[in-house]
Amino acid sequence: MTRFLYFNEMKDIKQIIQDIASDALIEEKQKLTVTVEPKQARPLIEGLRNNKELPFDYLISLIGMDWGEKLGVIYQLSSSIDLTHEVVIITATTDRENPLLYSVSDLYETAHLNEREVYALFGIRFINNPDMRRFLLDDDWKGFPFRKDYDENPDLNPVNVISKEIVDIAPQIIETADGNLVEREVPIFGENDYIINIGPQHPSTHGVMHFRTSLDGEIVKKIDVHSGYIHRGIEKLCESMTYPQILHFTDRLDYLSANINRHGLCMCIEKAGEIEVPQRAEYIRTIMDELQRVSSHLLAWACQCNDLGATTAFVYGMREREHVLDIFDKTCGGRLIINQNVVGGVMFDIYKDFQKDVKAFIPYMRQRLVEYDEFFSHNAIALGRMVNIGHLTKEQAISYGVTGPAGRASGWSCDVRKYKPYSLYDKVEFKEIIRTEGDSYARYLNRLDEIEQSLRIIEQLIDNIPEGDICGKVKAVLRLPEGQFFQSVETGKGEFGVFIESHGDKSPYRVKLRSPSLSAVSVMPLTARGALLSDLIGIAGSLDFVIPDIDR
Amino acid sequence: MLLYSQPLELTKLVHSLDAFFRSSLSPFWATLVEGILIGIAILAAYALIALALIYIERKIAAFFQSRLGPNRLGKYGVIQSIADMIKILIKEIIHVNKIDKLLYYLAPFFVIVASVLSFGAIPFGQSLQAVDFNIGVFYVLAVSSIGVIGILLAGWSSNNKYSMIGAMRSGAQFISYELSAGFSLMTIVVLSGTMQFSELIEGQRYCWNLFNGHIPAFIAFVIFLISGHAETNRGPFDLPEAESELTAGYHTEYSGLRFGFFYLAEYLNMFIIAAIATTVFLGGWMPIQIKGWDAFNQVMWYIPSWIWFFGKAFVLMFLSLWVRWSFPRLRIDLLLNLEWKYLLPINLVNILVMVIIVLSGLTLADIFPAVFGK
Amino acid sequence: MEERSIEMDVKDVKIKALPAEDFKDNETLQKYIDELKEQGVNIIVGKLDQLINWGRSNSLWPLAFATSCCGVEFMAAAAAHYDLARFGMEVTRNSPRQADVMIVAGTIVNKMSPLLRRVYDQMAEPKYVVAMGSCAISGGPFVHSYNVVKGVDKLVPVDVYIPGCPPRPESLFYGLLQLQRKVKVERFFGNKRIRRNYRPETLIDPKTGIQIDPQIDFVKK
Amino acid sequence: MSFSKYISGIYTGLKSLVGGMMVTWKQFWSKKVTMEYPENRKTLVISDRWRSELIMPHDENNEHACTACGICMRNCPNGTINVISKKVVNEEGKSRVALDKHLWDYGMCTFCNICVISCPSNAIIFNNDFEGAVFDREKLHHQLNHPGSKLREKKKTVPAAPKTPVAPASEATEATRPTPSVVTAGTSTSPADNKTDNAPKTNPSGNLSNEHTDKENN
Repeated sequence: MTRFLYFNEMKDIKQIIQDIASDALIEEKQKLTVTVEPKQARPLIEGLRNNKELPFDYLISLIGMDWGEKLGVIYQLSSSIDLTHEVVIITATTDRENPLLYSVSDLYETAHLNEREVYALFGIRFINNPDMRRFLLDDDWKGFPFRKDYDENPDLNPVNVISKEIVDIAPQIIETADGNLVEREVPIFGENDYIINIGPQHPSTHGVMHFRTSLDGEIVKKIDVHSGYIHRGIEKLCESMTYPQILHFTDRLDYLSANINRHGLCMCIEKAGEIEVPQRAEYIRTIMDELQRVSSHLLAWACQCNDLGATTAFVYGMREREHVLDIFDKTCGGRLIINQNVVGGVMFDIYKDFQKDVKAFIPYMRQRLVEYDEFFSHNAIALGRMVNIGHLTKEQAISYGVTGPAGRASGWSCDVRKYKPYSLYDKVEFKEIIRTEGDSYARYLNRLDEIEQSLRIIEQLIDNIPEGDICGKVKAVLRLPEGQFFQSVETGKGEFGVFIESHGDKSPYRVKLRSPSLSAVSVMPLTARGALLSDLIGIAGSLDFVIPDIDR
Repeated sequence: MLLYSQPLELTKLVHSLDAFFRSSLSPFWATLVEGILIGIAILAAYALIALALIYIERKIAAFFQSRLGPNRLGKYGVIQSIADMIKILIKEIIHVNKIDKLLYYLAPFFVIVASVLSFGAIPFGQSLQAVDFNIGVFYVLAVSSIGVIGILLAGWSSNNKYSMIGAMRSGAQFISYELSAGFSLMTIVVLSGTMQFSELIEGQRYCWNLFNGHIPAFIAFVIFLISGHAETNRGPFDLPEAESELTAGYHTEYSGLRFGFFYLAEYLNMFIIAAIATTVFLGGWMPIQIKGWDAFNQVMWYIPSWIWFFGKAFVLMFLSLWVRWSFPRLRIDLLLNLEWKYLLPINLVNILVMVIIVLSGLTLADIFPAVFGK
Repeated sequence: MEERSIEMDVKDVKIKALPAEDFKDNETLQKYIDELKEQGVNIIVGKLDQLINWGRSNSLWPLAFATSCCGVEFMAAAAAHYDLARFGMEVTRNSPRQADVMIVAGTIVNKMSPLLRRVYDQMAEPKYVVAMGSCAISGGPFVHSYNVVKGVDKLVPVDVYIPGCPPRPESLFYGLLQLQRKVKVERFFGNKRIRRNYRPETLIDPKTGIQIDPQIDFVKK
Repeated sequence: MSFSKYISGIYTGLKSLVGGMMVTWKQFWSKKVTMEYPENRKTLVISDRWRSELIMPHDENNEHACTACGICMRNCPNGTINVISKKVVNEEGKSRVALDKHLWDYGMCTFCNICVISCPSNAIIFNNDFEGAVFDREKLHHQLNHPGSKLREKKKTVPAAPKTPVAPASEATEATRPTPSVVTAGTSTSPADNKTDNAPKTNPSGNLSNEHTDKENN
């Protein structure tokens, strides 16, 4: 396995970091953490990015921070070759009036939208980012809500029913060759572009995405992604709640992988608080996660077919999904949002016939997968709509941070369950499905194959659930020690990351949730360029993003 | 009033009505009154068939999707579409600003008039045909193509980008497939040597055109079904109103009754295509007849001709629904590929083959005149 | 006895397979009936009204304004196990012009609120709004957020509230049956509609500071 | 494009399409999976654990188990629960805190179950009555304690599990098995600390199984 080849790599990385930024503060925390001055941050990241032996070319997340007197950014970097290696780079500026940092959007494409998001929420602008509009909020939003001194008075930003004109002008701050900063504005679309708004209220954007699309006939020339139509400020809300209370938010991010998200957050808290989880709970969690993955992939399959116009396939997918939901319903009293994981274990024990129901579901689902193949996977029209459409290369997938079935369809081995196994994933056998075509069809097939792998995992676990408690001992008032904690899980859409910064209180100081869907949306302009309008919808379906996960 | 050999046939009734009017009124008034009566009858049949079709489609779609479909209004939900009709009749008709008013209001009428015109020429049964043109096939093809003008106008005048794209797609699609539909019908015209519906049906008494022309006729039949399906803008060819792409396509901005017109016309066009296919390929309202088996033939005639007609048309419509609810939507380039690279060349070769077959006397009726001859 | 109401009581508002007594919130419905009864109506018009209401209530074509989790439950309700089609409601219209009932399923945030209102304005009368799930009713889990509208009834009038987070498809059906009952007590002639829940305190024009009349059609203006 | 490729393209395409049509054909004749609500209302089985409406079970004497400690209120993530307590004077002349109103907003609840598992006296529980739609927003504000109800005295034998109209007792206990992560918020402001003699001590470990509660009460 490649991951063992880089065993001694970490030492070299420290050397590299010291070579570039000599006065950087390097700490061995949960991750290798480097604190640098803003000026050195970008050269350092560039150095790590271009490191030959182990390039840190995958930006897991870009986290805006407000430490009171300082505003800053945390970069969580990893290597696409081996996801187990991570470096966390922290940088901050004291200028609260006009905070400026250097953009890394030319190194990592995924940074583009993330930096815009940081600007909207923290007011930090990034030099050399080609498009410094606010991402999640309107441009006339007063204040920066994630700052600790934000004024939440609703009169400042009132609810409003008058539609606003969309301004297609992107401000930029560019550093000229002689080191001066120049602010300028560039139009996003040409003057005579035929622009249609796909979304926010559109049947096929899987929620409330808004693609401003300029068309040439039916050919997509350019897509401008607008988001934030369901930005609820979950991360901000978390900061005023206790740890058990924030759990229920994760269910409502990517509601199709609700349980897996929640598992990630619980694990992050458990690792930080050194809370032991009983084996029985781990088994229930893993089985539930895999069932959730099956249901998520089924819905993705159903919706992708529906986007291509096959309503019947949609109904079939939903029909099979209903069997999973039934099991959830009986176990946890919820269908979509099941509130199963809690800190220290799970909330509900399995019911009497749980094993029986799950075992009945597995062969049923296998049978259906064969039927799906017959019905849709080989259909001549469907092939015409998917093969060689929406091409995404491996390099692009890494740069945009597209993980999950979509990333693996581009040949990038990025399954968190394999690289950073959690729960019982190191004990079960399953195959990481990798395809190299990188088109819609590869993504489509990957999902169906992953359903099969999930069934395999469930089969291995279902008969071996040990007896015992379902929840470990947790203190009455849960306080996490000071520090920064990271945890990643593999949801149906890709790598979902949780970051918690704790200052030792009952509530977190900052929570950041890395959304796999955000990356999937950010490749839309790339993959759909030059495609037809119908393909735009089909590609969106194949990338399978969930908007509330993006907007948070 | 009733014909004993064909108790449920409406021929006698129609003839006696005609005789009654002609005897009691002057020729001018008789024609006028009859015209009005036929008009009413056609419109009523139009509405009834459309309502029935809407219900049938919803039910069949549900069954293909392992659902039940409407089942709460009446037994098995049969009066569901009546509720829908009442609703649509009283729904507000929104007047949209910044539209091309005249064209916007005209567009639904184009669509509905086109479908009523072709509907009127269809022979539903023995003596149940309003006008029997000697160029019936040609007439139906001609008037049904007016519909696309309505769709184009609707898309253009709505001042909505989605509508516009839908209308343009529709134009490209309709004009392409009109060719195939026309050519495949011409194949049969070559075979039967007439364009008049009544003669076409009479010619198929002992052998349907589908069998009479064997291979080329069968190919023409399949092509006609595909292109007819495409002309009606129904899945997998529903690009002009592709729900997942264009919200509602060319009729996005229409509400209430005006939308109802589009909705009705869509279903009726499906029926019209099935009806033409029935008449041209499957012997129309003619019951199954076997040469020499007089008793059997007599029994077949007990089933009224209009039931034969609707029965055959229903089978074709079921086929169309089956296709619709099985396949994903085509993309515009795939759609045009299918037409221009596959259907049209095949069609051209096919028509040539048919000419050769007819000229060299290789039709079934020519080969086995004892069984299939006229 | 010419001037009397046809529907004298909640019990006369019939829904197939679910007796009126088993419905919740009969009191509010009775209140609506009483309100309309005061206005009186001719018996023939009343009969015609009943027919029209029968048609309207059984042909509620939904527009799914689905923003998040509840939207998925709406999809589940339309799929095979629950089948919205049984109520004649599977004809989901994506164009607001053709829809009868807007099902607001999910959180509505500040950025979305003008669009929600716009879609509502684009719908043709008679139109109804169903608030599905906690978020649409009150802001739900995100009620303390800086960006969340605390209930869609601040933006558009709401006819039926379906609680749940998200409500299961049966709950949705129950809510739609409630809506059918509401439609059935209305009168088409004379446009005697039920006064609807509406909390307009947030409807303030940001430019002028004047409260906006919810009846104003923004499109026409 | 070679001619043979052209023909084989047509053939494989048609074959795949027919294959797809056969799948729908099979479905057309197979049994439908639709459950017919509301026709099946009498036979409809909703999972016992389904969380729909928060209720406070009352016994035949119109007594409940809520001590108005307010833990549910503080644990609720979005302020759905509002516990209003009042001071009452018992026959011995001691004043103590009792429940006045337990208000819960059906239209705001996230059904995260934290209130139920954190309740030290098992006073509230979710039932599975999913039919909740109403016309009036006000109707979703529920008061959980019945009018005139009072706290169940500790001398009485407490039923092993709160009886709910829908869930059998054994199921209900199973559904609320140990779930410790929820904070029982033992801050001094808690009314539960006011030495009320029959309020069970808040259990820091959160082990709220019923045997445990009974033992403490006795």
